[in-house]
Amino acid sequence: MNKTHNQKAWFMVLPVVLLVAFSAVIPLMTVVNYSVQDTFGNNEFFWVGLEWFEEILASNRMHDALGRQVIFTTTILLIEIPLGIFVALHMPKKSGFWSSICLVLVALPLLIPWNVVGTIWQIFGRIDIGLLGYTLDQMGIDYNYTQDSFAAWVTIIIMDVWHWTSLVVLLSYAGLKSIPDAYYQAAKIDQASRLSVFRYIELPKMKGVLLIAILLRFMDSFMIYTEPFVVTGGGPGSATTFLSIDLVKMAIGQFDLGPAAAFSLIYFLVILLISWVFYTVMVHSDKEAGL
Amino acid sequence: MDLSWMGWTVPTAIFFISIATALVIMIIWSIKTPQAPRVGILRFETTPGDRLFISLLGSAFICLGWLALFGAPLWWALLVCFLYALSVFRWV
Amino acid sequence: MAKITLSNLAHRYAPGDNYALKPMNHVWDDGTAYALLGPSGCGKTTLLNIISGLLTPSDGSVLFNGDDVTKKDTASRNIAQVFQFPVVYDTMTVRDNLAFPLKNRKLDTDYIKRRVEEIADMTGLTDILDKKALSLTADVKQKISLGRGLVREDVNAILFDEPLTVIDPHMKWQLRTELKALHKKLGHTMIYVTHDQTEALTFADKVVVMLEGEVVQIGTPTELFEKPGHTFVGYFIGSPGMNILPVKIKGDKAYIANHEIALAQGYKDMTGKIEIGIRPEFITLSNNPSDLPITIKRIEDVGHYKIIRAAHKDIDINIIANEAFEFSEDLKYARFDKSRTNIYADDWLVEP
Amino acid sequence: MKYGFTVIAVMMGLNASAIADDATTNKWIEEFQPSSLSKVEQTAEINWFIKAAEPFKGMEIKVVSETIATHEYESKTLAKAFTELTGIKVIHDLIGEGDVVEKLQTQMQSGENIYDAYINDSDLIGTHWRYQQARNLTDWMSGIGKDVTNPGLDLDDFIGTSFTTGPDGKLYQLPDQQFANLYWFRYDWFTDEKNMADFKARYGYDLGVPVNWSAYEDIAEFFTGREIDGKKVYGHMDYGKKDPSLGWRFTDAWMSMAGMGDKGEPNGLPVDEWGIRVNENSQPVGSCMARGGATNSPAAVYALEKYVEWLTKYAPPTAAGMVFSEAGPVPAQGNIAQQIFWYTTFTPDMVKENTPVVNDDGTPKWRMAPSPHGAYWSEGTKIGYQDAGSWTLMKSTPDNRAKAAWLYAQFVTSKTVDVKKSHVGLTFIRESSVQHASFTERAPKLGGLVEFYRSPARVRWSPTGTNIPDYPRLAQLWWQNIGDASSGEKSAQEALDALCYAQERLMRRLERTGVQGEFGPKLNDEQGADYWIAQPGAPKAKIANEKPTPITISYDELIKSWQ
Repeated sequence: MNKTHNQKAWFMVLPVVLLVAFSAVIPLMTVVNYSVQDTFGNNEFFWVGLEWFEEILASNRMHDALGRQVIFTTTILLIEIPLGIFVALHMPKKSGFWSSICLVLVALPLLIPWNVVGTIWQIFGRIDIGLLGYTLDQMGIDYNYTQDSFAAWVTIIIMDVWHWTSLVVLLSYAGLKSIPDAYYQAAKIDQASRLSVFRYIELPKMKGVLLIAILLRFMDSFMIYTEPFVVTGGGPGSATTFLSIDLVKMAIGQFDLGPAAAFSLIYFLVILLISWVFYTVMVHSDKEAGL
Repeated sequence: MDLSWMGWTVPTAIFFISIATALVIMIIWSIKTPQAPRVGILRFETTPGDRLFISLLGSAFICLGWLALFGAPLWWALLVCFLYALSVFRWV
Repeated sequence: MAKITLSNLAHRYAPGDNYALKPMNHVWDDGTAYALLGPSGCGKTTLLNIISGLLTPSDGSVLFNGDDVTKKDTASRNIAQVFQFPVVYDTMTVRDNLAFPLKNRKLDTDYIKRRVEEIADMTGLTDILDKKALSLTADVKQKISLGRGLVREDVNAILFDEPLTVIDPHMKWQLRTELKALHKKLGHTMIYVTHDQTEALTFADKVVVMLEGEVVQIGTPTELFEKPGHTFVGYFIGSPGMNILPVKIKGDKAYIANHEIALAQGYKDMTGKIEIGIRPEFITLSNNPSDLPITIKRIEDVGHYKIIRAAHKDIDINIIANEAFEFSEDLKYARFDKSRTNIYADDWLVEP
Repeated sequence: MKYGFTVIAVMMGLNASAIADDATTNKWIEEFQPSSLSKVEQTAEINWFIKAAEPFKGMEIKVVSETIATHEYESKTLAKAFTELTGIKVIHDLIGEGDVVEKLQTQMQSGENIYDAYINDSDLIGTHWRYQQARNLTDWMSGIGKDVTNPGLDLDDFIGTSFTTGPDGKLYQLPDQQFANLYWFRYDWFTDEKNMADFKARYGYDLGVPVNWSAYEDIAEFFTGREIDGKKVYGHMDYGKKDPSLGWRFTDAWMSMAGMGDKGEPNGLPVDEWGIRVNENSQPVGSCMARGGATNSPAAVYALEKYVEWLTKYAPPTAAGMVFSEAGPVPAQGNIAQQIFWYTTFTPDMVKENTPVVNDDGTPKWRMAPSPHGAYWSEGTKIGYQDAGSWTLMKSTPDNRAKAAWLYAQFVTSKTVDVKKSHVGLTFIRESSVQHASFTERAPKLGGLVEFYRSPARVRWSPTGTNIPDYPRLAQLWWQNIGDASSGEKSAQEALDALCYAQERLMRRLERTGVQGEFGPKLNDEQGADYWIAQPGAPKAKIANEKPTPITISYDELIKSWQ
C-alpha cells in the first residue's frame, strides 16, 4: 500500500489551491479575527477575547435555534428520504416518454429559485388569497401560519418537502436505474415479496446515492435560510428561527460582526463535524463494498 | 497590501501560524517518511493528514465545551487538546 | 425435473416486428444438460427467458411435463436461474442467501437449515456460510447463485445465462467441471446459454445451436462435430471451423473448380447454392496428383497439432495435421476423407 | 490633430449646453408648477445651480433612498432635470428602508464610499451626532461646502430641522420628506346615524375620534365583525410579522403614546420613547428600570400588551403575518374602520379615485386625526411620530463628490421644486409649501393632512431623538424581542426585560470601546426598580386602572382646534 509521491504534481493544482485560499481561507481567517473583537465602525476593532463564544454558548437563543434546527433537519430527513424513495420506486423504469415526463415534473421544484419558493408558499398559505390557506380555512381547519407555531412549522416543512424531495427522488431513481434486471428476475424466481425486493435489492443498491442525498439534504436544511425567512420571518415569535436566520439577524441586521463571527464559527464547526462523520461513513462503507 | 480590514490581532496570528506550522511539519514529515494509511481504534483507515484533521476538529470542540462549562481562560483546555491530539496520533 | 416441450413457439417483441425467435417445435428431454449456443443476438437469451417465464412468447406454448406453463409466472414454474453477472443479496450472509428462496416459500426452519447445509456442502460453500455475500469473489457469488437454485428440491430446470462471463479464466474450467459433476449427481434438466463452443461442448449432453432466431441443430457434441446440420454449425464449432467449399455435384462426384472429387454416396441433382463441408481434421496432405492440388501458405504449430493454411486456387482450405507431421515439398495435394464429407444445399445438410 | 479635435469638441460642447440651457430651463420650469417662487425667481435659482455645478460637470454621483412616492418622483424626474440642467449625472437608487440603513452601516463600518449621499431617517440623529461619521452641515455650509450652498436654501423655512439637529446645536441632516403618524378612521361610518346610535346604546357615550386608548378599544370592539355595505369589517389594523419593520412601530412612538416616557419636545427627557435615560451630558445611562430606564416599566408592558391584544382581537387574521409595507395599503381596501397608528406616507394610496375609500367627487371617506393616548400619558409628552427622511453626507465620501451630491440634495428640496414635489408625494418639508394656495384648494381631498401641517400641534409629533446612541443596532433588538411577545412565546414583561437588558448590553459595549467619546453611554449602577419608580417622571409606577373613562371628540370640533 506504499504510494510513491511525486511532489511536482503539486504545481499542477497550485492555481486551484490559490483559488480556494482566496475564496475560502482568507474569509475564514477574517471571521476568526472578528470573532475575538468588537467593532462599531470605522474599521476600529477592540479585543474582547473569547467573550462572544462564551456568550453564545450560554445563550438560550442559540440553544433554542440549534434545537429547532435539529428538529427541523431530522423531520425533513425523516420525511423526504422515505418519500423520495417511495416516489422513485413508482416512477417508470424504462426510458421513454413517460419516464422523461416524470423526470421533468419531479425536477421542476428544483429549478425554482429559493426566495421564489418562499414567496410562492407565503402567498399559497395565506388564508385570504392563498389556495392552501383558503381551502384549509374553508374546511374549518384552524390554520394561520402567521399566528400559530404549529401551522408555521407544518407550512415550512411541507414547503421544504415540496422543494427538495425531488432531489432525493432523482438520486434514488438514478440508483434504481443502475440495478440490473437480473436482480429482479432472480427475486421473482426466489419468490421474494415486494418488501424483500426493496429491503434486499433496492435499498442496498441505493445506499451510495442515499448517503449523498442525506448528506446534501442535511447540509442544505441545516443551513436553510431564505425560504423560512420569506414565509415566516422566523416567527411567529421565534418558532421558526433557525440557526442561519438567527445568524443573519445578528450579522446583517445588528451589524454585530464580532458575535456573528463567533456564531458562524460554531455553526461552521458543527456542520464540519457532521459532514465529516457522514463522509467517513460513506467512504468507509464503500471500502467495505470493495468498490 | 492593506490588510487592516481583516482585523488581525496577535492571538489570531499565533493561532493561524500554529496551524500553518503544523501543516508544514506534516508535509515535511510525510515526504521524509511516507506512511501508509492504517486502521486504528475507529476501525477505518486514516492517514496522518486525517489524524491532524481529527485532532484539530476535536480540539475545537474540546475548547467550546470547556468554554460552555467553565468559561475562559482556556489554558487547561489546551492541555486537554494536546493530550487528545497525542492519543489521536497514537491510536486512531 | 421436467421434460420441456416447445410447441409452435415463436416470439416477436412487438406486433409487426421481425421474429426474434422463429417458429419452432422441440422436445427437450428430462434430466439432460442442454447448451444453447450461438453468437450474440441469435435469440438464445430470448428463448431462455421464455422458458424461465420472464418473457411470455407471442406465439405458441411452452409445456413442462406436458403441462402448459406459457402463462404461468416464473415462480410457479419452479425453475432456477443463474445470471451472467452474479446476483446475490449483498447484505445477507451466504447462509441467508441460500435460505432465501425457501424462507420465501415459508418452509420449516429445521428443514431449511438442513437443506442449506446440504447444498453448501455440495457447492463447497460450507466454510463461508456465515460471511457477508458482499465481499466475496465473482466465482463464489456464482456458486451462491447456483446454490440458491439447487436448494429447492422440486426445481424443474436450472437455467444458466452465460454464467461464466465474469469469472477469471483459470476458475472457469474448475467451475464448469463442478457444474458437470453436480448435474451428474442430481440429474436436473439444465439449460446453459453460452456463445463459447468449448463451454457448450464440454458441459452439455446436447447442444442447441441457434442462428438468427432459429434452432439450426440439436445434437450431441459428436453429432455437431461430425455431421453439422448447417454450414453455420460446421463453421461455428471446431477450431478452425469446417472447410466449406463451393462445388458442383453429379451423382457421386463433386467438382471443386473443375477438379473432381469422389464422394461416398450418390446425390440427386440439386439447385441453389451447393457446398461441400469437410472438417480440417479429415483432410490429409498427399503426393497423389489425383487429389485436390493445393498451395500451402503457412503452417501454424499450436502445440498438440499443426494447422496448415492452404488454398486451391483462391479457395482457402485449412488442414489439421498431428504434431509429428513433417512437411515435404511433394505434398502438394489434399485428400478428403470420403466418409466425413458432407454436402450442403443452401447451407442445410443434404442427406444422400 | 488630436488637439484640434479636442478643442472643437469642447467648443461644441459648451456651445450646445449654452444654447440648450434656456430651452431646458424653461421646459423644466413648466414641470415645476405650481411653485412658491415666481418663474423669474425659479430661473434665477436654477441658474445658480447651473453655475455652482460647473466644476462637477460630467461627474456621476450615486445617492440612495427608500422607495416611497416622493423619492420615486426625485429619482425619475428631479434627477433627470438636475442632470440635464447641470451636467452632473445622478443615479438615485430606490431600495427598502432597511437596506438603506444597511448600506449606510456598511459605509460606516468599512469607511469605503458606497453612496455619495443617503436619504435616511432623522431617527439616526443620535447615531450621527455620536459617531461623528456624518458631516456636520452647519460647519459644512460655512466651510468646505460654502461655494455649493444655495443662498436661497432658507433653512428656517424647513419644518423638520429640529429633528436633525444634535444636542450640540449643529445641523447633521437636511430634511427631504416628512410624514407623520396619525389616527385614521372612516369618517363616513363614524357619522352614520345607525352606527352612532348603536354605539351610544352599547357604550353610553358618543362615537367620535377617540382621545384615549379606552375609547379606541371600545370602537375597535364595536366595529369588529360588524357588517357594513355587505362586508365584514374590522375595528383595527396593524401588522405583526417578525420583521425589522415590527420594531419601527414601537420605536417610532408607541411607547410614548402609551405614556412610558418623560415630558419634553421633540422628545422626552431624560427618558424617551425607547425607555433610554440620559444624564445631563446627553450620555445614555440605562434602559432597564434598575438603572433609571423605562423600557421594562409598567407603562411599557401596558403598551405591548395592548398591541398584542388588539392585533389578535380586532385586526384581520392575516395582519399578524404582514410587514409594514403590506399592512399600510390595507385600510384603502375598505374594510377597516380605524387605525390607531397610521403613516401619512400612505396618503397617496388613500386618495386615489375609484377606490373604496374615496367618494365619487374625489373627497375621501376617511379622515386623519391625532392618535389617542394611553393610560400613562400626560400633557406635554410626545404625542406621535413624525419622521424626516433627510440628506446625510458622510465624512468618508470624498469632498468633491459630497459637494456634487449636496447640490443635488439642495435642488430636490429647493423652493423651485418643493410645492410640486409635495403635491406628488404629500410629504411636506417646507412651511412655504404647506401654506401654498394650491394646497388650500386641495385640502378637502386630503382628509386632514393639510390642516394637520398648518396647525401648531404638528411640532408635537417627532422622530426618535438624541437619546439613542446607535439606532441601527438598537433598533434590531426591538423587533426580535417584540416578536417574542406578539407570538405569545414570552409575556410582555419577559420580552421587555430581555429587550432592556439587550439594549444595556449594547450600550455597555459602546461604553467599553469608547468609540463615541464624551457623548457615549455611561451606564448607571443598578439601584433597583423601586428607587427609580419613586423618583419623579419615568419610569412610572403601575397604575391600578389601566382603562380610564373613555373619551371621544367629534372630528369637526377637533379640526376647529387645529385651525
